[in-house]
Amino acid sequence: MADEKVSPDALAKIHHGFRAMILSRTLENKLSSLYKAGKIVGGVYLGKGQEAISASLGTVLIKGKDVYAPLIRDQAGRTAFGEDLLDVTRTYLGKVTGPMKGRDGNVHRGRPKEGMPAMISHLGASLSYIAGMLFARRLRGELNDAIGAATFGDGATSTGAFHEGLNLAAVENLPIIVLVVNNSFAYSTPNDRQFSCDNLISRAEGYGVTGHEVDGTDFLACMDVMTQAAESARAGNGPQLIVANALRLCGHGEHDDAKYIPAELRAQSRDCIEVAESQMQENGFLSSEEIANIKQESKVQVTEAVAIAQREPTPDPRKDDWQALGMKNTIL
Amino acid sequence: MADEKVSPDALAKIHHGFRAMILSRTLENKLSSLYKAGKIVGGVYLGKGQEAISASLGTVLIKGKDVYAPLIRDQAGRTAFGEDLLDVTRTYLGKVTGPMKGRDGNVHRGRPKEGMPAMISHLGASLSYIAGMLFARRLRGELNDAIGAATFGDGATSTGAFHEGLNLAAVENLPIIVLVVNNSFAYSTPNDRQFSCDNLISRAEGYGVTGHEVDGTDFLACMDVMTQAAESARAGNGPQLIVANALRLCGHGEHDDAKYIPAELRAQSRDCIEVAESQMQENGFLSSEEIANIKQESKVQVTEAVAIAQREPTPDPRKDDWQALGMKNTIL
Amino acid sequence: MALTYIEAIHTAQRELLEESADVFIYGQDVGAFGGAFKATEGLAEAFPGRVIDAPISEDAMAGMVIGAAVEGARPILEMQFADFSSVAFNQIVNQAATHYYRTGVQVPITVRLPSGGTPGSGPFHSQTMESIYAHYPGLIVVTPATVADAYGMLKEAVMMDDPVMYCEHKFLYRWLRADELKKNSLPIGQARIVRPGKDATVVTYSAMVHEAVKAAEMLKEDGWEIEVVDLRSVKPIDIDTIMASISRTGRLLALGEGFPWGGVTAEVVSLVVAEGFHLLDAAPMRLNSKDTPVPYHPDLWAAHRPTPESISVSLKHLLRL
Amino acid sequence: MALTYIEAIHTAQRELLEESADVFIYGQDVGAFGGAFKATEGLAEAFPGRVIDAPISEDAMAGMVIGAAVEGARPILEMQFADFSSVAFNQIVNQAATHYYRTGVQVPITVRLPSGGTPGSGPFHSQTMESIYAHYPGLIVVTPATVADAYGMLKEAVMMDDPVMYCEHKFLYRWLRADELKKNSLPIGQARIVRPGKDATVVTYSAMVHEAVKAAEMLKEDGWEIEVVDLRSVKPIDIDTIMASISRTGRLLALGEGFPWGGVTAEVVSLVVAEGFHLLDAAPMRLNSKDTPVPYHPDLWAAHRPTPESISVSLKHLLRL
Ligand SMILES: Cc1ncc(C[n+]2csc(CCOP(=O)(O)OP(=O)(O)O)c2C)c(N)n1
Ligand SMILES: Cc1ncc(C[n+]2csc(CCOP(=O)(O)OP(=O)(O)O)c2C)c(N)n1
Ligand SMILES: [Mg+2]
Ligand SMILES: [Mg+2]
Repeated sequence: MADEKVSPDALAKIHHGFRAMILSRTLENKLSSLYKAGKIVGGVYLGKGQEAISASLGTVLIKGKDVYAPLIRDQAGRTAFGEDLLDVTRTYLGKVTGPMKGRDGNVHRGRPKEGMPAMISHLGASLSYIAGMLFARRLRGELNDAIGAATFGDGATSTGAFHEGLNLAAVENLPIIVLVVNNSFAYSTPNDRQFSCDNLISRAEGYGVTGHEVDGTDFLACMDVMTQAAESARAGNGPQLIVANALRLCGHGEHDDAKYIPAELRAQSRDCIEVAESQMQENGFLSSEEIANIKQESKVQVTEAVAIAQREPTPDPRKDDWQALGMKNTIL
Repeated sequence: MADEKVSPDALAKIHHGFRAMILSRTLENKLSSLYKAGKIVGGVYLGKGQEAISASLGTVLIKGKDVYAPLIRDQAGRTAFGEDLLDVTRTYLGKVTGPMKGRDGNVHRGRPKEGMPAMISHLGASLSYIAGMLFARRLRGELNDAIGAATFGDGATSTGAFHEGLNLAAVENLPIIVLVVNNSFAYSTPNDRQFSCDNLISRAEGYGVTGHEVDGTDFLACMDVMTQAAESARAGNGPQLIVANALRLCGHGEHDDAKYIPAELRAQSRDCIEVAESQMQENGFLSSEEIANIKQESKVQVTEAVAIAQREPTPDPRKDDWQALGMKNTIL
Repeated sequence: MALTYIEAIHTAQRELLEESADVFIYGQDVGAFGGAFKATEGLAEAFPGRVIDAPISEDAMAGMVIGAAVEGARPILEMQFADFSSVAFNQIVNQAATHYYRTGVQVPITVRLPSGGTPGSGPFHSQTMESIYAHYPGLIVVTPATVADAYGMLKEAVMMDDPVMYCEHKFLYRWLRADELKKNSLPIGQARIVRPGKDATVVTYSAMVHEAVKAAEMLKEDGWEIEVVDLRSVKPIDIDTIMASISRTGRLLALGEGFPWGGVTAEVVSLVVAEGFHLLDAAPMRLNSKDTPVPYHPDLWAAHRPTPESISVSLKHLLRL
Repeated sequence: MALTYIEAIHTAQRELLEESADVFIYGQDVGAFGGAFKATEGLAEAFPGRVIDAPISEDAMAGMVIGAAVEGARPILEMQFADFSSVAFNQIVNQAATHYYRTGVQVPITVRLPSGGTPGSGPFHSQTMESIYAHYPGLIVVTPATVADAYGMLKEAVMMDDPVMYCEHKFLYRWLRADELKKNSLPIGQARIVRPGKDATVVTYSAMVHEAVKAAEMLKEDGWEIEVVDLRSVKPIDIDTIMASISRTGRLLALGEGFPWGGVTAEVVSLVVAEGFHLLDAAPMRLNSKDTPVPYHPDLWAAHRPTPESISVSLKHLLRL
C-alpha cells in the first residue's frame, strides 16, 4: 500500500473511516464509563477491537443510497455510514428524543427510512430484511447501483435465519455485502463449539457467492476488501461474503469480564486502532498531530452529544400513545 | 465393478437392496392405482426414480442398531431398512391397526422406538432429531458403532432447520449420513430458484464434513457410496454429506402431473430400476429369471399386504382416547 | 358464472397486481406452477417478475417481504400451508409485528395462510394459526368466511399499511361459490350478522360460520332462532356488533376450529363477560376442536372439530340453562 | 443461608444431574461460562460432558433434545431468553407437542424459558411465551412464582415423561429468597392459595403473584380481603382450586404479564364463567400488559405491565360493581 499511489477519493475514504474508528472508540469508552456509573438504561454492547472492520464497511456504503443493517458491534460502521451521534447517546440514555423514543434501546436503534433498519435481537434476522429492501427497489426499477450490507458474528452463522437469508439473497442475485466478523467467540462460546469447518470463508462456494477474507485488525486491508466487495456488488455480481477476523477486546456486554478468553489469545491479538494509527502515519496519510487532533475533536463531540442527551426528557408513559399499529381508524 | 471380486456379504447386500427397489416400485405402483381409485385416505407421495439411492441407504443401515429418518420419497429405503409392508398399507388406507392408528398418515409414519422416527411435514426438521438420538446414546456410552441417517431433497437444503441441524451434527461430531437427493425440483421449483451454487456437494467443506456425490440412477454406484459413507461414519469421522442426483419420475404427489418438468429432461433421464436390472444381470448377480421371480414375489407380497389392511377397521372416534399427553394422572 | 372462494382470492390478487405496481407475490411454487392451490395460476405470466417462486425458506421469505414493505412495496407472501408459517414465526411476531411500535415505520405486508382442516390432511396440513398471531400486538388477523370476503378483505388487507395475517380456509376453497364479488361491503374490523335470531348468539369465523348456520337450521326445526355472527377479523374483534347481538339474545356460544386452550373463543367470552355480564341469561360457552393435534383419518378429523351436530348439542345445552 | 430463585434452579439442576444419568443440559453458554444467568455455574465441571455449550441454533437445539428424549434421555434445554424460543417454535409445537399423540412415544424434555420483563430489557428480552405454548395440545406449561416452586417444579418437570415448558421469571431471579427448599409441596397441576380472602379472587401466576399480593396489602388498609391464587401451571389449569376460591369470593380478576389478546387470563375467565357463572357477583375482569411490544425504558416498562397500583384500581372496580 505504501508504494501504491492513492487517489484523492481513496484517501478521503481512508480519512473518513479512520475518523469513524477514533470517534467510535472514544464514544464507546464513554458509554462504558456511563454504564459503570449506572447512567445507562439497560445493557451496553461494544465493538472494541472491531472498529477497522466496521468502519471500513460503513465508509464504502453511501448514505441516502445504500442500505445497511449494523449489528451489536458496529458503532464504527454506523458512525462512518453517517449515524447522528445524538441518536446514540439519546438511545443509550433512554431519551424520548431519540429515534426509538425510549421504546427500544442501545444497539436496537435505527432509522429504516434512512437506510438503516433497527435490528431485532434475534441473530441472523437482518439478512433477509436487507435483501427485501433491495428486492423492492429492483422491482420498481430504482435499484441502480445501490447495494446493501449486513453484519453478523461467527455465532450468528449457526442460525437458520442466516442460512436462509444468504441463500435467498444468492438465488435472487441481490447486491449485498454479508459481513461475518469472526471474533473467535459468541458470548463465551468458542468457534469449535460453533462450527467445524476450518474457515467460514469456505461457505461462500456452497452459497454460490463471492468470498473475501481479511485480517480485521488491518485497517487498510479492510478498506481494500470492502471497496472491492462493494464494487463487485454494485457491478451486479450478487452477494459478497466477507469473513473478517479480529478478537473482541471487551466483554460480550459491559457486564461481562470475558475471562473465558484465554490470556494467550489476548496477548497475541493487536488493537486495530493502534494498527490504523501507525498505518496512517507510515503512509503519510496523517501526522501524529493530526491524529491527536482527531482524538481531541472526537472527545469534544462525544462530550457534547452526551451532555445534550442528558438534559433531554425521558419518555412519559402518559404521553405514549401505546399503539402497535399505525392505522388509527375507528375500529382498528 | 464387474471385474472386482464381490464378497458374499456385499453380494447379499446388493441382493437385499435390489429386492427393496423392486418391492418399492411394485408397492408404489399399487398405491398410485389405489389413489386413482379413491381408496387412499389423503395424499400419495412416491419415490419413483429414486429407489436406487433410497434402497442403498436403507441397506447399509442395520435395523435394531442404527437410526433412520426417511423422507417422503423413501419407500425403498424404508423397505430395505426393514419396515413391515403392513405398516405401509395400513397407514395409507387409514387403518387403526397401523403404527399411526389413523392419527397420521402416508409418509408420516414411523416407529421411533424401533429406530425410525415418524417425520413431521416441516422439511429439515428430522436432521437435529436424529442427531439427538445419537447424542443420547453416546452420552450413555451406548453408541458403539451405530450410525444415523436422514434424507432431504434439494429443496429442503434451503431450510434453516437443515443448516442448523447439519452444523450441530458436525459440531457434535455425530455419525450421521445426511443424504440430499437432488431430483432437480422441489415440487415445481427448479434448482436455480433454490440455490445458486454449481453443486450442493460444495457445501460439505463449509460444514466441515465429508462429502460424497453419486449418480442416483446407478444402483451399484449408490451401494458403493453408501457403504463408504456408513463405514466412515461408523469409524467416527462425523457427518457424511451425500448428494445423489436423479430425476423424480412422478409428480410431487399423485395429484400432480409434473408437467413443469421439461420433456428434454425427462428424455435424458434413465430409470434406476432398469439400470439396476441390467447391472444385476451384467455382473452375474441375478439372472433374468431370478429378477422375474423377485418381481412376482413382490406383487404377491404387495397384494397380500393391501388385502390384509383392507379388511381391517378404520379408527373409531369414540374409542380414541384423544390424549395428547402420555401422563394420565388425576389433574393432568 | 359463479366464483369459488379460491377464485375470489385469485381475482383479488390479479386486480391488486393490476392496480398497484407496488404489489408482488412471493411464495413457493407460486410462479409458473400457479401455487399449490392454484391461487396464482397464470399470474406469473401476466405480471412478469412480480409473482415469484421462493426457495423453501419461510423465515427468509418473511424477512424479505418485510424489508420490501419498508421500502414501499406491498408484498403478498403465500405460505404453502399455514402450518409452515411456524418457521416464519420469528420474523412475523418479532420483526413485522414490532416494527411500527419500535421505529414508527409501518410494514404493509399481507401473509396468506391456507388454513384449517380438510379430511385426510393430518396434523401438519390442517392447522389454524389465527390465535397465535392475534396474541401479538402489531398484527391484524382476518379470517374470511365467504367468497365476497375472501375477495374484498384480501384487497383491503394488501392496501392496509400494517401487517395483515390473512387466514384463508382450505375447506372453503372449492365448494363455496358466489354469483358476484360484492365490493367491500364491510371494512376489516367489522363483524357481520350472518343469520338473525333471538334465542342465542353463536360468535364464530371462517369455515365454522357455515357449520354454525347448519346447526342453526337444525335447531330451527324445534322453533329456536339462533343468531350467527361472523367475526371476519379476529384481531381486532368487533365487540360492538357482538354486544348488540348478545343484548338481543342473552346467550353466547363462542365457536372456533382451533385448539381449545386460549385463542379466539376465550377472547370472545372474556370480552363479552367484561362488557355485558348483566346481559347474559346463561353461562357463555365455548366450543373448539379437541385438545390433540388434528388427526389424519377423516372420521377422526370429523370428530375432532365442531360439527353441526356438536354445535347444536352445545346450543341446546346453552338454551336450557 | 437464604437461597434465591435462580439458586433454586441451579440446585435443582445439580441434583437432577446427580440423581439421574439420563439428565443433561444443553444451551448457549451453559458450559464453562455457567449460563447467561449463572443457572449452570460450575455444573459443566462437576458433570463432565453433560452440560454442553450449544451453537446459536435454537431450532436444532430443540430438535436435538427431542431426539435424545426419544432415546431415553431427560434433557434440559436452556433458552438464553424465552424470546429466542421463537426460533425453536416449530420443533416445540410441531415435533415435541405432537409426538406422543402421533407415535405413542413420549418426549420427556424440559425447556427452560427465562421469561418476563425487567427494567431496560426491551422488546426482545422481556417476553412471556406461556400463552403461546399452552395453546398447543401436548405441552405442559409451568410458571413457578416462588423459590420453592422454582426448585420443586423443575425437579418434577424433568422427571415427567411429557414435554414441559418451564417458564422462569427473570425479575424474580435475585430478589426472591427463601430459607429452605420445601420438597415438592404441591404437584404440577395444582394451584395454590397464596393469600386467603373473602371479597375477591385474583388468579395469577409467576412474577405477578407478588404484585397481586402487594395490591391485596394495599386494599387491606381499606378493609378488603383479597384472595390470591397462584396457578403454578398454566396448562393444565387447576380449575377446582379456582372455583373453590370463587365460590367464597364471587369475584374474579385474572391477572397476567402477557399481551392482552387471548392467553392465560382469557382462558381463566372462560373456564370460570363456564363452571361457575351463578357463583359470580360481578363481571369477571382481566388485567394484562398493554397491547404493544414490551418497551425498553423503565418508566414505559413499568406502565406497560400491571403494577400493584393498577391491580388495585382493577380490584376496586371489581369490588364496586
Ligand atoms: C437467535 C438468537 N439466539 C440467542 C441470542 C443471544 N445472543 C445474543 S449475542 C450472542 C452471541 C453472538 O455471538 P456472535 O454472533 O459471534 O457475535 P459477537 O457477539 O461475537 O459479535 C447470543 C448467543 C440471540 N440474540 N439470538
Ligand atoms: C418448511 C416447509 N415448507 C414447505 C413445505 C411444503 N413442501 C412439501 S414437499 C415440498 C418440496 C420439497 O422439495 P425437495 O426438498 O426437493 O424434495 P422432493 O419433493 O423433490 O423429493 C414443499 C415445498 C414443507 N413440507 N415444509
Ligand atoms: Mg463472535
Ligand atoms: Mg427435489
